[in-house]
Amino acid sequence: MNSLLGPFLAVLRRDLMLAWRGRADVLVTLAFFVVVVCLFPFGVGPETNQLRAIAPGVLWVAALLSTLLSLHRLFAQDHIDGTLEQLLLSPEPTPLWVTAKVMAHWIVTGLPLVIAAPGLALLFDVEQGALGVLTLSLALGTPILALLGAVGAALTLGLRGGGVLLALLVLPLFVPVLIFGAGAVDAHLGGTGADAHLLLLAGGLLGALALTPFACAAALRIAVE
Amino acid sequence: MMEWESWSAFWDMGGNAWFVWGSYSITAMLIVLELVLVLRRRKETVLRLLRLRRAAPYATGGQRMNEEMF
Amino acid sequence: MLEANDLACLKGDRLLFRGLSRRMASGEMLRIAGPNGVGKTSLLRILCGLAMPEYGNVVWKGKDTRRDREHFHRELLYLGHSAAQNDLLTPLENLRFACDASGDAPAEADCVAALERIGLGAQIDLPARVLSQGQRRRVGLARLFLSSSRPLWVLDEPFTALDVAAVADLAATLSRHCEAGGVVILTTHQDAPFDKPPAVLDLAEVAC
Amino acid sequence: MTTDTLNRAERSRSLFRFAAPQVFYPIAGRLAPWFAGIAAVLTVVGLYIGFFVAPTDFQQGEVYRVIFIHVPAAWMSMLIYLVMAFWAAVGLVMNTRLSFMMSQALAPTGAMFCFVALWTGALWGKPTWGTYWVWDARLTSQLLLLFLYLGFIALTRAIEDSRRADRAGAIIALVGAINVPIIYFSVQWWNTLHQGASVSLTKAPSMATTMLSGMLIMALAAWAYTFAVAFWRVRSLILERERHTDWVGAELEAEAKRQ
Repeated sequence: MNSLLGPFLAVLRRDLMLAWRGRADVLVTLAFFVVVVCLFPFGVGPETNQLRAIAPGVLWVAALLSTLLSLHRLFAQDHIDGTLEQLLLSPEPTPLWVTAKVMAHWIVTGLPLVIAAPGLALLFDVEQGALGVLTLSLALGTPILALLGAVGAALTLGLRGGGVLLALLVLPLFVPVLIFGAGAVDAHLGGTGADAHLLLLAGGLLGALALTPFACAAALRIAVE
Repeated sequence: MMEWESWSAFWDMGGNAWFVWGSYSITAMLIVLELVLVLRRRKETVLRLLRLRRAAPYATGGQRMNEEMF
Repeated sequence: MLEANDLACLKGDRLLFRGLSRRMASGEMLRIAGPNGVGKTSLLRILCGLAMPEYGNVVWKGKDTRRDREHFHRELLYLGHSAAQNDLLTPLENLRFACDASGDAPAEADCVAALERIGLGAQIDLPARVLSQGQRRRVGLARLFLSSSRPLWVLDEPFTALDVAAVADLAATLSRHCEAGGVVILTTHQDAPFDKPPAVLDLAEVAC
Repeated sequence: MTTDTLNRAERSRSLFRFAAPQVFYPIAGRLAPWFAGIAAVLTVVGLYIGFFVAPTDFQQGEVYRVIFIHVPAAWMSMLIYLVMAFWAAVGLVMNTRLSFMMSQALAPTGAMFCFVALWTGALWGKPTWGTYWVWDARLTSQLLLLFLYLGFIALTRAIEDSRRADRAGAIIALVGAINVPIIYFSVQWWNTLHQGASVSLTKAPSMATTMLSGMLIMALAAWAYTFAVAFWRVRSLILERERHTDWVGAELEAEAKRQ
């Protein structure tokens, strides 16, 4: 057990440390999220009821786009400097450290969004009771986005125009997460309760955790060949 | 002509000519386009590979192809 | 110990080599020679299992390496062209990570000792981005001192950007590894001062 | 298993890998025109039934006649994606290059049918529901399916190394295939919750048998067409991929003499 956990923790610790040393990159993702969210009122007008109605969707779409923005960084540096080759030669199972990398990536790019979301929701006059549901839906949903996106990032590793391609590949896959994530808040506000949505998101997260690291590992092996 | 009183009635499609013929014409155009592309691609592939081969004839059993040709 | 059976490698449009077979016994050192672009690095990557051969297979201790990947990679150390150093980390952090991720987990003191031995004692706490190319490569080579338990070493141009003393020291380390029963496969452009010159596989002769 | 038997197994598999495209190339060449002919005949018969035998629909009038291309195109677009994912999986498991080529040969046709289904659906929707587009579960999933097709095609074209392109494409095809039902289910859920679209598309109008037979014949025509086009396309792919082999050389010379 210890031997399995060792590489997992090594990758997790290293990636978090790297994120800490390159803080500026991380803050860009968060700033992008905040800016996108704040742009919407200028587009649709300052009418409070309307803003309240679109708030969950706006926050979710912005979170999705911010995730997309940071995805290409997931493996790029390791691919360039040869670390990826060394990791692939590790005797430990590849999906294991892939999960560690995605987890570190989410802690760095996803978690700040989750934390910032309730504050931004207040700008849209979202009812206080719905803030918890919104935060929870983001906390469950953004890791799924990171896991699915990691597969796309691995597939487009080192390609010219990889960023646009990555978006084309993963956006259709993101749609269900968006539906259940934004839907959770709507359901809560509509009175039907968000339990079903949140449970489906949790199920999706478990499914993604179980499947995507394998797809990602296969994609990485192909990419370095 | 069991269903239609006249050709003009046929082309009119009960006032829905744009919707019906719009669908059929785009479909036909796409199919023709795809066929043209597929057949042209084959011709191009054959010509291009022939040119490559003539530029650097292979010895029997030889499997080398140089990058400089591209 | 290591068998390459009838390997063929296709790179883009070019068949680099085919019908390449070679058996290596314990204690053997093999130098892959040949001009640039003949497929030296490709061959090393195939032997390591990073790339798939177009044809043929690699067998380690009687087992196909692709079927028994984990066992094979536990016994392999590959140092490639790129030094696998992250710019934001120090040599010590890079080295420790490389060892931890590959499941070696040496003690910190051993890592420090290895870095001092390769001549990086003074740079141990500097971020890798201020190091020279040679110094970066040496951080990678420090793993050799920590991986003597891995019998198979595959090294791509290990002598590049090293000074004379470091080259001699590295050559001695490689020879010792072979004497202890290990297997070393390497590519190099320069003549390294080995006591016993290694066997040579000239890829230009196998190339199509 | 001893090393020897392992090697032999490996070798026979590799030989198969080399031989398969060479065997399939002439077969595909011989079959494709037949399928094209069948497709043409079936289309003529299907359209004749569709336009001259099938009666006017008492609810929708003449506009329903779009069904004879709309439904077959929608069926084919979904079916082709599944077949594509199937070949991708076969390629990954068995390591057969022909499977990858087959999945890549199918993709553009699948995308074409997907677009046709969307286009005809929109044109059919306007007179029936009064709008070109509703965010209905079927339409929305069809749109996302088109994106999945485009992603697959873009990815396989963007990678220059054919082996990497094959495998990367296969992975995204499989990931997409797993996601298609999830997407459909989630979109349906979303749609029923929002109740925005007042039209229900789920009620299929009871169809006259002539309508049904016309539609089925058109579906068969679409099948035959897909076979023909995919075979023609895969032939080009095989030539391209196998250009360093001797048999392709002989084939090219023969082709040159014919022209």
